[in-house]
Amino acid sequence: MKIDCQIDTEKKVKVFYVDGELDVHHVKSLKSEIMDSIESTGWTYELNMDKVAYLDSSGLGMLVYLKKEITRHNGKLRIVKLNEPVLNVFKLTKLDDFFELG
Amino acid sequence: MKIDCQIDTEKKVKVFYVDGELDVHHVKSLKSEIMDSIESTGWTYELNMDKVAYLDSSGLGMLVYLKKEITRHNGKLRIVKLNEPVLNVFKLTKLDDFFELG
Amino acid sequence: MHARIKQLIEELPPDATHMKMHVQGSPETLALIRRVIAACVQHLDLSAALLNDIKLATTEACTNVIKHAYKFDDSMSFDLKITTSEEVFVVEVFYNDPGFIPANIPVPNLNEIKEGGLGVFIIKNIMDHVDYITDGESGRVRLQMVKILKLQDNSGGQSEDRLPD
Amino acid sequence: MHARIKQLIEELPPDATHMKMHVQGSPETLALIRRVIAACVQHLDLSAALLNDIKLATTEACTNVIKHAYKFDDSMSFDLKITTSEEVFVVEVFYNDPGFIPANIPVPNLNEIKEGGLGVFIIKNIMDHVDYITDGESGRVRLQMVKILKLQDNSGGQSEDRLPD
Ligand SMILES: Nc1ncnc2c1ncn2[C@@H]1O[C@H](COP(=O)(O)OP(=O)(O)O)[C@@H](O)[C@H]1O
Ligand SMILES: Nc1ncnc2c1ncn2[C@@H]1O[C@H](COP(=O)(O)OP(=O)(O)O)[C@@H](O)[C@H]1O
Repeated sequence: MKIDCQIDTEKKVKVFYVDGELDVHHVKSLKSEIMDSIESTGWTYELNMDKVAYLDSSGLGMLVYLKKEITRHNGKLRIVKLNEPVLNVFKLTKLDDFFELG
Repeated sequence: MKIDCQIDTEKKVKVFYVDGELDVHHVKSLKSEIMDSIESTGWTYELNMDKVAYLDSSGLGMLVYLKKEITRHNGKLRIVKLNEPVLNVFKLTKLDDFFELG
Repeated sequence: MHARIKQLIEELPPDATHMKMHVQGSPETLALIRRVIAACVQHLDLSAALLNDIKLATTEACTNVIKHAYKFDDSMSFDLKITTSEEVFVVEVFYNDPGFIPANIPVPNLNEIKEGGLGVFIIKNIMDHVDYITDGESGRVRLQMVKILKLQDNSGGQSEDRLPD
Repeated sequence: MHARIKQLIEELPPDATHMKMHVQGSPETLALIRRVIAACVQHLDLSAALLNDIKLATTEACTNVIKHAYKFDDSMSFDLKITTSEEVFVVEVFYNDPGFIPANIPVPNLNEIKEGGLGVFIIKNIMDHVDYITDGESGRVRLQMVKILKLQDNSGGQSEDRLPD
């Protein structure tokens, strides 16, 4: 799991470039990385999933948790560049509507 | 195992493009393909190994057999475009001198 | 079990691939298991979607063993048996879980967004047959999952059709 | 066994990969075994040469089981156990061969070009430790092969050094 972060303080956007397979083994590092960077209010958190070839229910559970936490801090979570197989897991579980996917 | 053959009747050269892994399972098809095409005399048989990523003692044994048969028919066997790991097997068994490698 | 699936499993062709794995019950093992699955089916040239589906269902099943049955105690281990032909992919997970009652696995309500409870739902959606066989005495569980790779009647091409229920 | 190798095997780190395979004794299985080996060591980022070496030695060993011990009877099966850490790759082949006497395996004369007889020579040249353990009573054979992947003392980089004899 490799996570790079780009911060735009003017626009209040943090972009996380995630590289790895999001199973139960790897969700923890992504979760804590983002949790540690949540600002008090009004930021947008973008997860770039271009390099994520695998995601399962452990990954989805972590994303649901993050979205709730971010919303609690008046922030927004955006998930972009989903690969086909990863997008399919969102669709299968009907979570494609819950998340803002791009 | 995929084998394509190009024949140059003027120069009396047959080039075999081998694609696959040369273990005991696959040597038979290559062996019979070449044996079936051996001409009575004076031809050169070139094995292009560019697409062979794996070769072991079963492959070497088959090549030794072919070289002996071809020589018996006054022909020549040339083995070209060997990949590093495949070339290493020839070196390890000191067969790099026995064969004409290119 | 659907009669067609039963037949596919019982009449495996002689060139079917059989393999058993004995692995440590630790989350690190999951990526290894996915790579081994890919190794087992590589020669079948499955579509990326189908390959991902069988990796996904198998990972969900093994995650549950590690998480629920073994509570992340990685001194525990479990077995995986993979059997595959061009027509069918069968994966079985063998593990210990004395108290486990498969009928008690809750069915998620997808309108209620929660952080968990989707693993078994995903497995059942992907696989054509899912069966937990428990042995009360030994506490041994055998989870059998079957995915049809290609319906034999379909002439050419990779089929991802589902069996009619 | 070299003391260093013994130590590496006995003191495997907790994140070592353990897996057992049960496969059919047929030539088709060999490519599968190579892919599974690659799957087991992928996270170690071995050099192409080193990866090929362990595939090669393992294939030679399994070819001998299929060819000599089982005489191409693919109703027979054998077991493979792969254990690997960053430092060491251990592969063991378990099979039946009641009459087998390891000491009788001939050493090839490389100056005399023949069509066979190089398999065990290749195995012994590649692996850092090779041992056939036979059980006369059951006819069970265990072939243990060990390859050092990285000498712990070497600081950076992938080492392909051989142990001093
Ligand atoms: N192998 C198992 N052993 C014991 N309990 C299990 C097992 N698999 C599933 N369960 C039970 O079923 C529930 C639902 O499992 P699942 O759908 O995978 O979601 P989650 O793991 O996120 O809870 C689990 O919370 C657990 O109580
Ligand atoms: N697993 C085995 N069981 C029985 N005999 C074996 C086994 N491995 C090797 N041998 C014997 O050792 C000889 C040399 O084996 P090897 O070096 O692999 O060359 P080849 O298989 O080409 O003969 C074989 O011919 C066979 O007699």
